[in-house]
Amino acid sequence: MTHPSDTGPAPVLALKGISKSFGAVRALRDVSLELFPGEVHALAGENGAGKSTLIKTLAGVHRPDAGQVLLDGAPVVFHGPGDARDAGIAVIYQEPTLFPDLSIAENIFMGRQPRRALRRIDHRATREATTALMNRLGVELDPDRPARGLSIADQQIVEIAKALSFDARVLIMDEPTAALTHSEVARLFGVVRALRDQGAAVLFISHRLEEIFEICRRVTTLRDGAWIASEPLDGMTEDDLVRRMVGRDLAELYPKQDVTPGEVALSVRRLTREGVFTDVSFDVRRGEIVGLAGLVGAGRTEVARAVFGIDRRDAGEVEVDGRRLTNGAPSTAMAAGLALVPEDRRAQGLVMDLSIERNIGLTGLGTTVRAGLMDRGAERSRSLDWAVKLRVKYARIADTVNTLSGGNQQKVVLAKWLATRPKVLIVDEPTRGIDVGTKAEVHRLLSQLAADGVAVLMISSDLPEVLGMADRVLVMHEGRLTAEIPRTDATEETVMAAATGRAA
Amino acid sequence: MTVTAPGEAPATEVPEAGATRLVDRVFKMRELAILAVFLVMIAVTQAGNSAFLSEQGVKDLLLNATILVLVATGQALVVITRNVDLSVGSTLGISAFAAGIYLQGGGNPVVAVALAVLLGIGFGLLNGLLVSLGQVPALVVTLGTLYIIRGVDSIWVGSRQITAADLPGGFVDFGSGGLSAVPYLAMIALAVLVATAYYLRHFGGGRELYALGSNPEAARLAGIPVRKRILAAYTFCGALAGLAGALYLARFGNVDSGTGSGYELTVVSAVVVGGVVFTGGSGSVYGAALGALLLTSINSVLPALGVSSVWVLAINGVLLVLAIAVDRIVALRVASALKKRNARHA
Amino acid sequence: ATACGGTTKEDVKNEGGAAASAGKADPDAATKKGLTVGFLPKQVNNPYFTSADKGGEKAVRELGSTFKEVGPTSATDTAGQVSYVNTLTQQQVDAMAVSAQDPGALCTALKQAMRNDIKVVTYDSDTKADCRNAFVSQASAEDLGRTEVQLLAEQIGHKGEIAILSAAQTATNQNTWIEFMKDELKDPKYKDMKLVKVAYGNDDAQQSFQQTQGLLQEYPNLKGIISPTTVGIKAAAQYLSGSKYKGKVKLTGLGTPNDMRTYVKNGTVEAFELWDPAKLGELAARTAVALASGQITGQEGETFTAGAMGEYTIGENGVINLGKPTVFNAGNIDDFDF
Amino acid sequence: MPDSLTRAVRWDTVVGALLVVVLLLSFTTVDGFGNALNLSFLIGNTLPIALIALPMTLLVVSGEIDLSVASTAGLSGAVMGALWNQGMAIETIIPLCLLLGVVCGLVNGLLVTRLGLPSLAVTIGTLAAYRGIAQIVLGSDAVTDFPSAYLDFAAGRIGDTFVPYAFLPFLVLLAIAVVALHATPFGRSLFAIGAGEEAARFAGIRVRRQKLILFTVTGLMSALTGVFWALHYASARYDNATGLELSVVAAVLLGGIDFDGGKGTLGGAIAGVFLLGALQNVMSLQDVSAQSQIVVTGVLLVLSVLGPRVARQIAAARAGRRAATAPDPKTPTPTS
Ligand SMILES: Nc1ncnc2c1ncn2[C@@H]1O[C@H](COP(=O)(O)OP(=O)(O)OP(=O)(O)O)[C@@H](O)[C@H]1O
Ligand SMILES: Nc1ncnc2c1ncn2[C@@H]1O[C@H](COP(=O)(O)OP(=O)(O)OP(=O)(O)O)[C@@H](O)[C@H]1O
Ligand SMILES: [Mg+2]
Ligand SMILES: [Mg+2]
Repeated sequence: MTHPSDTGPAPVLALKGISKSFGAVRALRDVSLELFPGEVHALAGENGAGKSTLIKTLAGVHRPDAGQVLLDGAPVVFHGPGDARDAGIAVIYQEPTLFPDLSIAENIFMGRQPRRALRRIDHRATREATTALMNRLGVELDPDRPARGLSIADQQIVEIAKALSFDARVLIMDEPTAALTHSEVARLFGVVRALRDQGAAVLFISHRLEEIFEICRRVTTLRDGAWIASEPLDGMTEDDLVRRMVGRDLAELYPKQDVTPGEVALSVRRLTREGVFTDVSFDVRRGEIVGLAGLVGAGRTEVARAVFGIDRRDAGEVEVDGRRLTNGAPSTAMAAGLALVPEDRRAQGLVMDLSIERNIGLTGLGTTVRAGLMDRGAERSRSLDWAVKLRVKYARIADTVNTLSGGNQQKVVLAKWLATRPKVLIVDEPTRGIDVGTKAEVHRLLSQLAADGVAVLMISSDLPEVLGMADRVLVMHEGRLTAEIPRTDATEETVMAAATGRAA
Repeated sequence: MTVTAPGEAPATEVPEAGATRLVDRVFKMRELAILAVFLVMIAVTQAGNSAFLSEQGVKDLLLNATILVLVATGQALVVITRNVDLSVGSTLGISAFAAGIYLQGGGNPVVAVALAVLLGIGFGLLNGLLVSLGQVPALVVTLGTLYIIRGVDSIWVGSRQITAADLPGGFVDFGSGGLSAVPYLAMIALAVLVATAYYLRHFGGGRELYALGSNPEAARLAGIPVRKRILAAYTFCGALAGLAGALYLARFGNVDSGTGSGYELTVVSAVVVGGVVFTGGSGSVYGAALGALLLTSINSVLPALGVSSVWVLAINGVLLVLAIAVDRIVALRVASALKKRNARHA
Repeated sequence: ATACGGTTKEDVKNEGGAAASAGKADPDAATKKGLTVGFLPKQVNNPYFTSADKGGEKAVRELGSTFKEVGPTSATDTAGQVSYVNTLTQQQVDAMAVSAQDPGALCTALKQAMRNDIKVVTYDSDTKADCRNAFVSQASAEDLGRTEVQLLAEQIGHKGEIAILSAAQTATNQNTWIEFMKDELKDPKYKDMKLVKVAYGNDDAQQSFQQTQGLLQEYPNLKGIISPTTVGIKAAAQYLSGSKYKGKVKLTGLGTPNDMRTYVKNGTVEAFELWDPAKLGELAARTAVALASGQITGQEGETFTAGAMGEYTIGENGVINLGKPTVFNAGNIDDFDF
Repeated sequence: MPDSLTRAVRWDTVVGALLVVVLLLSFTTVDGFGNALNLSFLIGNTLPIALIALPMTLLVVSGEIDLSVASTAGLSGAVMGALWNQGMAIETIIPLCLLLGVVCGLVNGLLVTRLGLPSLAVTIGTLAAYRGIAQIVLGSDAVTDFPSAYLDFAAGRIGDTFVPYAFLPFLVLLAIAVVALHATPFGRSLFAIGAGEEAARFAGIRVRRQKLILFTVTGLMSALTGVFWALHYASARYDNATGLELSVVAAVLLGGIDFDGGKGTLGGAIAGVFLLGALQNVMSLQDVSAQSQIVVTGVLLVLSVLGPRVARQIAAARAGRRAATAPDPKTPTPTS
């Protein structure tokens, strides 16, 4: 590997020849990595490449099967996350790890609350420190609000605040931006730069390459758990990086096929849900991909939930192919040909303890039956069929999905719903936490589906994705539809303007 | 959550203050709901029978609640960590007998109580070790130890029994005595209760119990010594069950191999009525204690009102369901309140 | 005739129960040795039954046979008791002495046992008559019921409100006694006494405790309580002795001297009564052996000698009476230890 | 870890094996066990637990629990006795009792699904309530004079075989339950609900409806058990079957049903039920005191959860060692 002698100081934290297996899966094979103070280091790789496993090893969550962790050049063994934390390593894990019943303030300071006399907790100080952190991130979250019910994005923010509160020497972030919109990402990067300039070492994981290029100095690439390269980013192009990750050249990221929209497949009229969104009306036609953009918390997910029938709507109508859907009944929505790929894959998309086969099978309970009994053969082939179609990376179709990497889990969710061959497909953050390669596949899939006459409603906080894929862009702001912009005049500016409620 | 446009100063203070008050109010209400039910019940009874709140009457109310309050407090701690201890009844029984046997041999009451507590701690540790180290479902394990301890108890006790005659007079008098209407036993229970509540609210260890009940995986990642905490919770629960055993002996002056059997359901009911949820992470020991007070009082109220004992059980059950329902409706109100605030923020 | 085509209580009335025991009794038959007699109390670990079964064991030994005791750990585990009857049947004991938790529940199993010519004696509480060969009664229900009322009446000077603290509502013997108490109270000499309530403590210390409290709160000028159950009287005494009612509210009923000694001495209780459980057990054992030896069959009028206890005659429905209960008070209580 | 291993260490199979071993040993070594009469006793006395264990297993798999089953049984028994005393015909009484069970189940189900209350809490409440109502209905009576035709059916056995009459209907019910849980979409959805309720809802599974059905069926079966109990023991009392819920729970747990929901098989549960039944029978025959029997039950329960865990760790360790030498799994290997 190119040893960066130019970076001057010795690495704060280094991995040497790390290997880690889970049962039959070899997540990491002889991986090495060096983190230097005052630099932001990117960790790139496809879904399942081993990024999260690597950082979990750094954080003392996993014990490596082989290899060693060096802190300031001296080998250390972390017996648990506590050890790593005490060594000054702060970690933002890929999946938010909050205590739903505790207040945001407690979530952030759990285990190290400011103390008063007799080691009693100083609640006031805790609250104030939290407010300070929130201001630093430029967000407004009530420190006393319990974490339960926070949107994915809000949860991610709390995680970031938690990591910052350590003033750690090493800050590790596993896809912190996956759930965030541009402006929030900008804020985050501001803070990260400040930390870097104070001499902290930062390890940054993201599937949004532009982010990597924006903030990182060097990048380490993994492929199938093996170390590929560690090198400076300047002089590299996105394509170079992608080639490193995927090992081949990448097809176009937004392969949008032009189609002439057919008749209306999904029609939403004056949909309203007290206190969350109001008077939302729109149509989606066959073959059309409609983007639904907006700031986090705009209510997009809530709209999707209400349309699909997860939440009861207080007012309004939803029609699929002219069939009016009963209020609050997902089963009838499915029967009508509606499918929803939800935002939170762990809680809503997948039953984490069930196998890949069974998870995909769940949406087919009505179809893979013979004489009222399950037709196991049909169930399995249906699941295998789609798992392969979407190139899910797994050891056995009978493995539980919680052994899959984030991105592969997302693919299983997609498989599960595409298997129902829907007429109307609503996808909420379909590519959140998915690597470029897969992203391109998902996009290809979506536009393929559209081409085949499926009506697609795509909720996404990833603006380029919306602009790249959507025929029309709907924009929500504080629970209202504020704009409908045709593909031709949809730009970052127009959309953001409508999303922040400034113009439009 | 919103993104404050650059330049605009984040107006955090206003909503925070408001929110704080709201949340606090609402969460206090969870206990308030039970307290209300309790007070109404007492009032009605007093109206129907003026003798009810006589000095003797009040004393009896408190005495009856004491033992259940203690055990429920311990149980609450365990339930908060998303576990449960079904073996408390057996533990209470066996430690009561141990203390009794010791006193029968002319032992010193203080030592006897200590003995009971130690025995409780022992069994608490056993449960704690099985659950935290063995990492096996608490329900099964403690149901197992419920049987084991009960069995060992009845083999050891056989047909022997401790009667008031075997106990030093001072011990028995202590069991029924008190300062005017406030029994000594109740004071002990209250002290334990307040101390526990304070610890849970104001000490790191206490908060960590809530944390790991709320999300065990996250607790591990936050570097909380999960096993240690769970072990501590069970030990404490066992200790209180042991203490309760000693007090039972003082109170009823009578212990045999059946003492405390079937108690687990009562305790769990008290905790549930008290608004401590079984999915862990929420609820308070005050709630549990109120639940205990409510349950035991029902058993005094109905006879005092002359309700035929045939009805007691049914009314008990219905009240139990009602109490939970009320609590639930309050909880729902909390949720909707939060959602509304959410929307305001958005 | 079946009502609306179904089987009703009426139809069943005519289905007579099969006579318990046939065969001819031979009073002079030799007492068999080497028999196995199984005792099945309502509940093992229960002090009362333990002393009863001890008495039984002593007798069985004397008669040169083998004694064994089995039983459930809970006094309400009828199913458990049934399966113990089955177990004894399987083990081919020669006779069993059973204290039935339920008059009906054990019938099928007991008949099954008798069909495998095992002699069945019930003691302390009976089953339906056709489900056993003989019932050894601790004292005629009548004696008990009436004497307890008399005891209390003397203590409260034949006037004032009284209450009864019983065990489980379903306890057969309790209920028969209570019937006789009510009947006794009809006598004009009790005209100033009023039975205000029957409370049930389910033979559970804590419940009996709270029931007593309830009684006293509900009837502030209650003068006396009768508790015809050892658990109940003990709990009531414990509550009274720790409350302001000590000595003011009289308490009597059925209790064991060892349980009650303190309360008699500290003046909470003047007098109470009980038969000697050991004797009850002994008589049950001797009856069982007599049956197994063919000296009796359980028919009314048959007589047999129960060792030192003297001669007993079988009354109607195969009931054998132990005799009058003993009254315990400060004077004599120290002469007893059970 | 590989399927072979997972299957090898599945606890329900272990329990099944254990049951067989116990039976074989008892046949050969315990006299009085093997004969038809005793076996019929064994089965007869275990049937009530087994009957309730059927719906309870489904309920637990879907992540809920019903502790009021014993009280429901007691209530239906009490009502049966009361109506019988009224002189109503048994043929009308029994359906009424079953209907009552359905109502009891519905009440539990509605409280849980509509108000979203935790089933543990609700059913502890109704446990007291139903038993209390039973006490009000029948008071201190003990009704014993049911028609002998029915008593014989409930207590008797087929000729001199070890098979009680009541065992045959049970087998039918068992078959139905097994199919329902393991071979129908309904059963599949229960596992999904138990393991991830929200995800199940997002997959269009009608969670509340399924749960309501389960609670209702549980009520029905409990009532049936109550009727059977009253006839089997020829005694209808308000306190019939008291404490049965713990025995059921214990047996089901022993059978390897995970109370967090989403795991377990009916085979395991029923094996657990009869394992406990057989052990108690044998121990009684061997003059093991009731107290010691309690201890044994407890130890078994603890082992039932420690056992599989230890096995799993061993398995994982082995798999780990194998992986070290295994070729790295490239993208899909859809053959397993
Ligand atoms: N707990 C686990 N048990 C079994 N296998 C696991 C476990 N955690 C991860 N794996 C496997 O290890 C490999 C690497 O997973 P990891 O989460 O590190 O990938 P990743 O690079 O973080 O992917 P993504 O970008 O989607 O988050 C994957 O094949 C995954 O299936
Ligand atoms: N599962 C949930 N429970 C409670 N409140 C939620 C939940 N999800 C989101 N919210 C809140 O409801 C409001 C709308 O959130 P929602 O997720 O619909 O917005 P969104 O535009 O979809 O944002 P995101 O990009 O996170 O999906 C926000 O205030 C959010 O905090
Ligand atoms: Mg990852
Ligand atoms: Mg969303």
